[in-house]
Amino acid sequence: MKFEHYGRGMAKGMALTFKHLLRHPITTQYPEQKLNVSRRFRGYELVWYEDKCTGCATCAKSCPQGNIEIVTVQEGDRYKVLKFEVDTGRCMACGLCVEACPYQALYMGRGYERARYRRREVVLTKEDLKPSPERQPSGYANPEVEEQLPEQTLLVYRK
Amino acid sequence: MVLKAEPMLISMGPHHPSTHGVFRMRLVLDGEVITDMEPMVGYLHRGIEKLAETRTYTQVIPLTDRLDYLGSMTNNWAYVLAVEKLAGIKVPERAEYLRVIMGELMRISSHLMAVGFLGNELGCTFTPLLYMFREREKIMDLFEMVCGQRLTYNYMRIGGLSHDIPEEFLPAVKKFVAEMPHYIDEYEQLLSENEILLARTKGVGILPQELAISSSVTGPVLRASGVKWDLRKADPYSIYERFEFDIPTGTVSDVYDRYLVRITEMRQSVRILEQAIKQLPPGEARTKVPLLLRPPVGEAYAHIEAPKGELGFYLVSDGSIAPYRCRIRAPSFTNITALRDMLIGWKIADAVVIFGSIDIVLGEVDR
Amino acid sequence: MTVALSVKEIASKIGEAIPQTVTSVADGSITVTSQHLFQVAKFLKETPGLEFDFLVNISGVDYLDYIEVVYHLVSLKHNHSLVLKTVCPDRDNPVVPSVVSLWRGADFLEREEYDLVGVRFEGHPNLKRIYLWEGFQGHPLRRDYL
Amino acid sequence: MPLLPHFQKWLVENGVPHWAAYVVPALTGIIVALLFLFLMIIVYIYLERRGLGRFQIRPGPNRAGPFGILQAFADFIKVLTKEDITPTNADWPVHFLAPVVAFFSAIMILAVIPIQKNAFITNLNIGILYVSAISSLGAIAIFMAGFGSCNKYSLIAAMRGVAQLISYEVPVLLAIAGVLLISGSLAMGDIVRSQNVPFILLQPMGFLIFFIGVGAELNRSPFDLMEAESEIVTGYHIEYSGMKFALFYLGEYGHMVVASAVMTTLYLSGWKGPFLPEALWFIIKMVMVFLAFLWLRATMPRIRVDQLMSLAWKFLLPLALVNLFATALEVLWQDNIGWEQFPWPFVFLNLGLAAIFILVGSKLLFKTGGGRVEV
Repeated sequence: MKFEHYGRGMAKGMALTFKHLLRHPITTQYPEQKLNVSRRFRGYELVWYEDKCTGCATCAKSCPQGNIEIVTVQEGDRYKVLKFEVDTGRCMACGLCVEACPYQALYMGRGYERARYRRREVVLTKEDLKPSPERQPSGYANPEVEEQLPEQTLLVYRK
Repeated sequence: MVLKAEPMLISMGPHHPSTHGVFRMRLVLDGEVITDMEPMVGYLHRGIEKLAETRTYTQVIPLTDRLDYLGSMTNNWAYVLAVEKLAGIKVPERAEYLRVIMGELMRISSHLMAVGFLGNELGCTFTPLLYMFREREKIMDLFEMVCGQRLTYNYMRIGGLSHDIPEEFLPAVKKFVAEMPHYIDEYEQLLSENEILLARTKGVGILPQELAISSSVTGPVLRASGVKWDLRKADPYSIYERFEFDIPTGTVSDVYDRYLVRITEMRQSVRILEQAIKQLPPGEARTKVPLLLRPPVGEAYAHIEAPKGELGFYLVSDGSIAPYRCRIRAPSFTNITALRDMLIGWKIADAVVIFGSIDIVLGEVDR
Repeated sequence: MTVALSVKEIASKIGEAIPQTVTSVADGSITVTSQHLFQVAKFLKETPGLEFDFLVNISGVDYLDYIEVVYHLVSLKHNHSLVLKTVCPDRDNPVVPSVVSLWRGADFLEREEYDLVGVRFEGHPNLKRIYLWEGFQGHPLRRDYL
Repeated sequence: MPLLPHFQKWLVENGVPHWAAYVVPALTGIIVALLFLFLMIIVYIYLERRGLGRFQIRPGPNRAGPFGILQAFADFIKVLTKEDITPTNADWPVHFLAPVVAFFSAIMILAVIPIQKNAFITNLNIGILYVSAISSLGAIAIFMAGFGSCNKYSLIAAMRGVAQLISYEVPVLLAIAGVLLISGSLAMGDIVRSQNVPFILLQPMGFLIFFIGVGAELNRSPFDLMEAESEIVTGYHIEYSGMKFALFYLGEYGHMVVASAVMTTLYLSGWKGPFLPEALWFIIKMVMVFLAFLWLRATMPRIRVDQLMSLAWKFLLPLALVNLFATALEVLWQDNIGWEQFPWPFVFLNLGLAAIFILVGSKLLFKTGGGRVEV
């Protein structure tokens, strides 16, 4: 190997790094600034609407991990869901359950700050799964919801 | 006095910073020179092939995300191609185009990581890697837009895609495609002519053509060895015969050639993306496939040109809802067969560079 | 486009060179006896016009009665492909000759099949478990392994 | 006028015993030097981390204190509270002493650095000789650390480190000899005083060799072989944690401070400069030298060990010899002309000579090491 270009290549590289020195950092300072997530965001949580659920357990069948636990009891012509539990510690957020749900009772959530200190806290029971102001459904596999959500921040358009 | 001189045995890995995960090399050193080497894998073995036997055909798709986690889209694609071949499912035109767009974006993203980490292993203090992360982030934004996740996409479905793209996707891809060549120029400005990089990579880790073919090496490593073999041209799957692009090949088959092949492939991927966006037809993105698909008894092998090489799925069906056998031909795994021949005689500093130039992902090696 | 060669023609060619080895010619694949596998592989690799210089994949499939080993071969020179199979009827001790001396890429692939399916590849230079640790009981990719 | 006699006289006149008149100034000097060193180390660490961040289009550490100024202190507290681990098979005295040696060699050099006119702890008349002698102690520290910690990676690092430091000492000293020929003195203060134009202009090739050589001795980025993260996992301090690691870290930056101070003294005319106070000029120049190193670090990949050796012996050493010879001729010649008054012809002559020598040298001499070794 020879010293091919008398250091021209190194000089070009240094010019490029210097150019980047003058560029603005692209980092987002996370807890203070938050980017809008995708409208189809698959967060590590599920949002479940009890009134729409018929207890058919299609979601439980479609889960690759066998993660969704449903116990139902017959009440007249429909089923009452006694237990609906998802262990999000084992959930891989693939969204297959949401896609499979024929009554659109199950949605992926938009939250992503679901770190917990204890393992049992990541098991979502019937009460935890219900929507609340913090737990909003995402538009994954549900175009009606998708239209109402804010647009995603894209880095491509960032200067 | 007799001086006792014996070769030094170093177990490089599984938690060495530049083994791309949990790869382990058992190096025998004479001073700094490597005299023998044995690759050891299996620290990330999760038995995905066994897991696939207990899941329905659709439920295997999220598992394939976990193979080569820098190329999840292409893993999805290879798997659904195999199932479609097995069950004889026709995919709509629009889905084919979208698959090509996703696959090429994925290739750019994976090659960005390969080149960036190669820079890191050469000892750049993260600079090229972080520049490349910037572009990869843009691609991940796009993927997040279409499928809601940034790493494990689970986007392809048997018979198409899980969703059609949202309307803001195409303008964003167009913007990305328009500015990407400029960024590739920047990487080349930073790396391609840098004298230290040339000294470190040129002539290092030569893999002769015959050895490359015999060792079942595929992907950029094979092409850098001068074999013009790209499944997109050699065995066009999906709709690749409709696009114009070139296959870059190397001449010296060294680390630098592998680097250049990857850079050039990124440019060619941008070319394919431009054409695919232009030709994208309207229509459905998914055919109706039963939820519990039962393909006829038989077997199918489908392969695609994943960013790391030929990714193939050999599926055997017994007519039930789960694959009877799902064999994954992982490019990263077969590519490390040639590692020993490339390493011997070089120094430890070269070991990480040559290893990085193969660009393996341990999720795929160990499966 | 990679041409999948007509298996009948190749089967007859193999039959001429090495008689009594092809046991069945199913759709798209040739099954040969495991004793002659190495000769067949050598024949396929070295015959002009065939020249399968590239071993794509080795898969072991457990059919409960027997174990099948599938070789996907490609010729980079002529761009054609072939699926070669061999059957080990003895499920307790399946033995197949190793093809490492023909295709070096078979090294890891055979070790993997040995590890997970339990096919012993005779003549492999370094046949030991690759993913699982030495001393692991059983072969996980057998259908009866639970 | 040196401050020391005045200070001693003032102490004795105020009723301090005679022996204390020696001890008190010495302690004062040590404390002042240490404070200066720590201050500069903190400035350097801050600049390094933030500057590197900006080179890489990220902000760098910016959470601790305004603009992340307190990051170094936060790291210091973290490192103090960490467990101090000594490997079982380590040679513990060696393992224990290595960081101490690494750090103290940096402090000791500071004794002869003139931060402004007459501002040094001691005005050794062999100043530069002392600097080069003490700075080689860093090699011993690295060898002790690498050898004592019973780790194969650190052993490799120790071997690399010793080879590297010994090799680069030769061209660096030859480059310094050029400066000494022109200035005619070994004392640091006199070297600065004799710089009517900065010696970087009169000795451009010498400066280049010195810069590369010092970069290698400090194991800064293109030459950071002995702490190569990607190859030998931070090398010699792989087995260090807690305060010992912090001492290595401080020592590394301490050497950086000292090296940039020496470079400022030798080539950048030390404290000299218009308008601003002298000490400020000195610090500005030091920081500029450091930023040059930082810029290199942000851009360059690492060189391989055999390439590093051949760069020293096959390229820098011949160039340094040629440079020394040319300088000697010029010094003989200047008796007739006297460049003290008219240095500029020599500046252009030397710049031209440097360009020619480097071009010719890179054509004829430069080979970056061997390739594959048959085994």
